[in-house]
Amino acid sequence: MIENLQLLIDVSLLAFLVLIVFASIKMTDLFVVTMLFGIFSFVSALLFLDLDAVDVAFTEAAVGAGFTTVLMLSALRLTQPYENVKHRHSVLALFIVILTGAALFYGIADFPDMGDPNAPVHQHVAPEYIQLTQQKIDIPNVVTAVLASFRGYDTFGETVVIFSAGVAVLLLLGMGQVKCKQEPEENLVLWVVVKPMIALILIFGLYVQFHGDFGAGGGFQAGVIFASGFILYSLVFGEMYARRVVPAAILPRLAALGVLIYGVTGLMSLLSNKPFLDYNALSSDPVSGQHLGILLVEAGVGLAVFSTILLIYYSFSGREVKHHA
Amino acid sequence: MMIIDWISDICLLLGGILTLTGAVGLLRLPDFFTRLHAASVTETLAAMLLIIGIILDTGFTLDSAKLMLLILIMIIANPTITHALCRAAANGGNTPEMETGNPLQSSSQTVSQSSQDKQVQTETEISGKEPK
Amino acid sequence: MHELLEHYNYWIVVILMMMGLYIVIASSNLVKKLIGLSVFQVSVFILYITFGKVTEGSPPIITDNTDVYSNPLPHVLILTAIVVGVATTSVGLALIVRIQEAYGSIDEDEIHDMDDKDDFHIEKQV
Amino acid sequence: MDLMMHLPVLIVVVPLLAGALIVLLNHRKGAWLITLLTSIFLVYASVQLIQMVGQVDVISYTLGGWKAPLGIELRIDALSALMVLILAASALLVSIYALKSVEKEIPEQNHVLFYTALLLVIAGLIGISITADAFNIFVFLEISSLSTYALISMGRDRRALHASYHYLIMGTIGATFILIGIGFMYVMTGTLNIEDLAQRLPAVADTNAIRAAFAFITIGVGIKAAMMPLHQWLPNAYAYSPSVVSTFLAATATKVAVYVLIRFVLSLYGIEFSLVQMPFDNLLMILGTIGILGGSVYAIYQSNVKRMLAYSSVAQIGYILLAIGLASQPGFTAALLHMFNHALIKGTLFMALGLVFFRFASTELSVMSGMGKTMPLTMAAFTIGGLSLIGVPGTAGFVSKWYLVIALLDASLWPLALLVLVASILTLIYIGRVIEVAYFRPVPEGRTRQKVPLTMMVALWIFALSNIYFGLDTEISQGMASLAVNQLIGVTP
Repeated sequence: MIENLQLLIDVSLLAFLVLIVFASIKMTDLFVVTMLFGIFSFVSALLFLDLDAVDVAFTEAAVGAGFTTVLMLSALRLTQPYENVKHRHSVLALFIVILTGAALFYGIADFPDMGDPNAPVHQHVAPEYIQLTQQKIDIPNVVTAVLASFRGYDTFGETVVIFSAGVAVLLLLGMGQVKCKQEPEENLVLWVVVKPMIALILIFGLYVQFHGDFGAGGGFQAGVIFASGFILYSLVFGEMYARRVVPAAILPRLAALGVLIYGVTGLMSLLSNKPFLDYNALSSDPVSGQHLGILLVEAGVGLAVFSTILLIYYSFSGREVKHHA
Repeated sequence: MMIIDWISDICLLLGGILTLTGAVGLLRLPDFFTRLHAASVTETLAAMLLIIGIILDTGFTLDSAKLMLLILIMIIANPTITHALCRAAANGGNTPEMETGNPLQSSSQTVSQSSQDKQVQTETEISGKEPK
Repeated sequence: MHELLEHYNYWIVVILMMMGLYIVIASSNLVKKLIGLSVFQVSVFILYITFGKVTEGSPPIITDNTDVYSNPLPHVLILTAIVVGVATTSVGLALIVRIQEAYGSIDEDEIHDMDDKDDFHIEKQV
Repeated sequence: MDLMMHLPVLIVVVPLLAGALIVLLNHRKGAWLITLLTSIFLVYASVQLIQMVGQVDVISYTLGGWKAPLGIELRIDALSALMVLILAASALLVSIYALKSVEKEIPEQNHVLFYTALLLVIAGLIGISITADAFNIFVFLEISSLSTYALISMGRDRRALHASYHYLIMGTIGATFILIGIGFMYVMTGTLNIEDLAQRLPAVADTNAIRAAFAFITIGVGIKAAMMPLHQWLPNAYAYSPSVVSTFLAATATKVAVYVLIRFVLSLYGIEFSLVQMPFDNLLMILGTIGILGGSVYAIYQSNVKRMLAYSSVAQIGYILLAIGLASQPGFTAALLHMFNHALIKGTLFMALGLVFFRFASTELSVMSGMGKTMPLTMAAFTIGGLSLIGVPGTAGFVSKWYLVIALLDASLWPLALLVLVASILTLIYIGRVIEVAYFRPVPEGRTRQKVPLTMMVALWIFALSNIYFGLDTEISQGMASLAVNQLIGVTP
């Protein structure tokens, strides 16, 4: 019964996704396309939830539907919201797309059935992850365990990726400056409601940060949520005030600090001649060493992500609309 | 126990019906403000009824406590969002249709402003119908 | 019914990928290209997450209620990939803003024409 | 603490953390100094690693203390060590060169971030070269790519922005294709570790999914390596990026992509599957031939010397692919040798052009009129690089072309051997154009001998002289290449 229900949700959400993308191919108003993309991300987050990927769903909802959409709207403010309607060399495009599609259809033909517990994916490495997480790491959320310990090196790379995105955006757009006149209009309802809301968002961010061992969440999601609290503040009360709370100039340093926290935590194990990121070296008891290690690297990820996301937002929103000479 | 189950079912059913009416309203109503009105039904009352139905169904656990928090946030946030949207639309030069007596009779053709036309077009295309 | 649905996810994912790729190649608007790219990436994410699903499994958070968990590894991979996706999108948008400022357009065909003019201009100087 | 044991991970982590440290300190001169020190460390470490590989064959390093398919493993064999050496040496020379070049070309407020991005590119490329985890390749590919996009866009010309955007779109499609390919392999085997995959693939090798995975990875890597029909991003990206960036990228970036291709083809799929079962050898040879001819012909028609050399890079990738397509031991040796030598050649040429740009803010051919007299040392180095690119005996370029021709004749493909010679003549034509303008055209009026910073000249000449050194003494490069090949195809020497 439950399985059928899950399948039903799965089928309808995927159908939704196709409709949304189809609509965005047709649309020429970029605002609409952006909003459609936000919806697309949100629906795919629901789909991830339906497919048991709670952490992924959380991230996709926060990043895809939340931050990316805000970013695209900020970018549209600085560019043009309409697309010139013309379809150029669509024959070539169709050819490439059909070729790719054919290769994909060819490839998926002998995939194991979806959800088949005997598929190699579920037989080879995954059972060991679940078993070892219980034995050696002793936290309930296996995804966090794999993310921060088993494949901690990937996650270190991930933190560097977001850091390098911050560096890239900063190189391209600079930190931006805010003139006093850019204050938003007075809106009492928003002011009253948003203030306690921001407090709630920040508390929720902290909860997600430190509850990642037990449930969905972790440094990355927490960083995005925390940053979105400040983004909300700057949207409602004006960026000038937000920059007074968190000055733009310290954000790159905070992001770098986040990366360094992660890296140095990894290097700690070298002191006792264990490999990079071996958290067993952090404490005399291996399990508590793992706990400490995961806590530290998650803190690094959270800090790096929070500061980079906010930094990128500042870079876009603080840039003046320049008209081409 | 029976009664609670009944109440839960009624809540879920009512929530479902309201969601549906909200969706119909979103598609059929003539201008931005009336549509927003329809949407706000879905995002406040319907969503709340659905969540209450679920809470009653699962009984009092940690999950249902979280759901109650969710209701609280929805009560505060959703009307505010609707308000902010309305204001933004009004400030952007989008005025409500006052002249036509019965708003249901004014079709999308009579709505003159281009931004509204676009809105209509968007939603009809999503729903798979041809725009007029 | 079930037999038919066992590859349903994969089919739809392939269709989504094709549509995303089509937007990237056929659209000449830089922002829309980037959106198409994101759609393409998100469809790959769905592909991976579908790999990880186990029938009657539950999310990979250890509880006493069940022994069957979905595969956590694809989830971890896709968490990383989502971060990569948002990083790419933000760098792409920053580039688009700069292109708008430098060329006054975000239409690729127009920008190409201007590039050609730049080339020509320099050749004339020669 | 035995640092030697941890060198495999330190060569990735140190540049990454140095990049973060630069941002934290936010000091302009300090940024350069940290970059320089990091590259010195990298060169030292890569030399150590090569010696270690000579002793123990393969260095394996399990991260986090989790054994291979569970955790991520770093594996350094001779091929990886060779790549790390190329990357580290280029990084060192480029960072010496960068001091003055960056001062000139990059706005002051961006210096710190510029060096950060440079370090991240270096770290990303090294990370790709030593990891033994398929997904980890994707992660480090993206680290290097994101920073590359930013670095390219720092060029002064507005076309740099467009080139960077174009690269971003194509590069991301390429990376996503690689991700699809990895996913397809993962679903059939359940593992991501390359060794483990190699063991588990034969059982499922005869499936659509694996064949499709192979195709997707080849195309994805092909985009990154600028394989001929997928090369459109490269010419403008190289032509309009700052000199430091184009030098480093031309010397390394596409080679790392080719490395990934070799790694997947030889270590993962094995020769049997990829070159015999699939018609991959013929495909590579055809693509290589198209690349050699197309790239060379395009190069002849360019008026911007930097773009000319960029097209020449496309042609050189063609040589490497052609050599891999031979699927023979001499072929692979020739490919690896050319990867090494081409890094030297393109490093020299782009650095020389960087000096031209330093003085005249342009690399148009017309600007170079009479430059043999006004910038004699620079042009001399350029000439050495050019001769090496053509393949004149006594230069590094000759060695790899020689091996390639021998390998082609070995496989009795004499028409292709002839083609390589024809392509050398094409190279002679476009390099000859530059030399002709520089040495036989009159010096523009009022232009006197130009001064250039010593650091830049030193870096340039180290590159140029190494062209001659490795042209005369082939023991090191050839020895490394054949050791790598023997390890890859499982032949003991």
